[in-house]
Amino acid sequence: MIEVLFFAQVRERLDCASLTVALPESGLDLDALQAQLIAEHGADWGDVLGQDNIIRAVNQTVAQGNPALRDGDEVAFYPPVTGG
Amino acid sequence: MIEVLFFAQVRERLDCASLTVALPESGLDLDALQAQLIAEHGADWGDVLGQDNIIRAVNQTVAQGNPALRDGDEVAFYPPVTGG
Amino acid sequence: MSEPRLSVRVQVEDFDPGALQDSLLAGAAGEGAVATFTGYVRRSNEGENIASMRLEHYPGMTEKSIAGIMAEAAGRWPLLAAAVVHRVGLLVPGERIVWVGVSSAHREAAFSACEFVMDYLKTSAPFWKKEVGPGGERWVSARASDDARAGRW
Amino acid sequence: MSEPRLSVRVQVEDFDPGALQDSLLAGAAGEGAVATFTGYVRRSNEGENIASMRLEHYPGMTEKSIAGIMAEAAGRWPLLAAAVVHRVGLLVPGERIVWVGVSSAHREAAFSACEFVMDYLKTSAPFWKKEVGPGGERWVSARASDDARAGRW
Repeated sequence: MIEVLFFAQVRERLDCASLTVALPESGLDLDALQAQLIAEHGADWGDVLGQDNIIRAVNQTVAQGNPALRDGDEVAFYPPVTGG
Repeated sequence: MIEVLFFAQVRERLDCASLTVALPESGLDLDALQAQLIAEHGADWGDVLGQDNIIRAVNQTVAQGNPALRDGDEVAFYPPVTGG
Repeated sequence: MSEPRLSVRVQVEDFDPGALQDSLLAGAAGEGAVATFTGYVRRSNEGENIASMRLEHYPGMTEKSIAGIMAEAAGRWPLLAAAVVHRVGLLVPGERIVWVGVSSAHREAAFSACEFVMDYLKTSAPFWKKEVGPGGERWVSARASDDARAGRW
Repeated sequence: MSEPRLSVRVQVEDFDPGALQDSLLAGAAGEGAVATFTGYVRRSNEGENIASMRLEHYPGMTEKSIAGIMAEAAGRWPLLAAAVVHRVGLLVPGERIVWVGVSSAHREAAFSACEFVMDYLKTSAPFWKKEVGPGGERWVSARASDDARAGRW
């Protein structure tokens, strides 16, 4: 299983804080996971997850490129940060 | 009268913290005051007050160039500062 | 030189900058320089009054990413200790929100590392601010100028 | 914007950084950012242990020149308040010697002004340190690197 988390505007617009995705036998990379979430949930999810400035983290580190995912990975989608 | 102050190494090497100098009718500028102090006190004072890095202040502001002095002025000679 | 002592705390509670500075020095009393930064909730933003603010974060990643930022700072500058405290939850204008303290034998290192950590807290640590004002709630927009500042390091 | 509140104190007594930060904000509670710097007496200098240190200054000019430095900072950056406390007299290693605090709505301004004031305290304010160590007393030499830092502003 892969744990998927959403934060801030992304969480609010999707009305979802977290969900789990089964890892298929054929494997899954980050782009494929994102496409699968949009395919399953529709155009609204496409609008939110498809934004240019969305940030993707795998195992609490910002993802570079399109890494392959492994069982037990934690993936997060969130908007630009505004702390400090 | 002009009040002349010495600080830190300058004060220790001259063994003098302050003295007063009468302002002559003909006037006095900062270079002339410095030359007069050396002339009156000898070569030791020349060694100390003649150092390249000595700082001269008039009325508690670092002097630029060779200002004319006025009655009641406060003049100070001191080494490079080391606070903070 | 021994490893610098690094600490990260994310908490709902307020904090005391003076006590934090004392803790920063604990065990290795003052040596040279301490630079600190304290951030406060603004009273207005883009002309609109702020009634309160809610801070959300990504538990786990927050602490991990800040620890990473501090370790990077410790690799760039000779630090003795560094600490970050960042609040989350509901905050009202004027309240303290973040504290960064850095101790070093050299003041340039203390200043630079403190500013470096703050720049990255603004641009990389997973915190999000939502302002609650007379006109309703709105998420604070990321400032391009913050990214530009972080990019200069 | 109203004039920033500026304050200078030269004193023999120790000071409390937390209380000073509170005073800096008094009357205009937290808004944006506070950057502070605290300097401590070093435990060694150029390899020699320091038993204690005596700080001399030029009463009157000290306060005047620091006030001038702060006014210059307030002209360069949008400050809400700034304060300097500098100790004189006999100090032992690890003791606090100087504190600079700057409050601004903008963190860049707070950091820059705080560092600017510290650089000028090191290079222009009439203080002199005399170290008292096992090998006797010696005046601390001015560091060329401090002048170079002050010159960059």
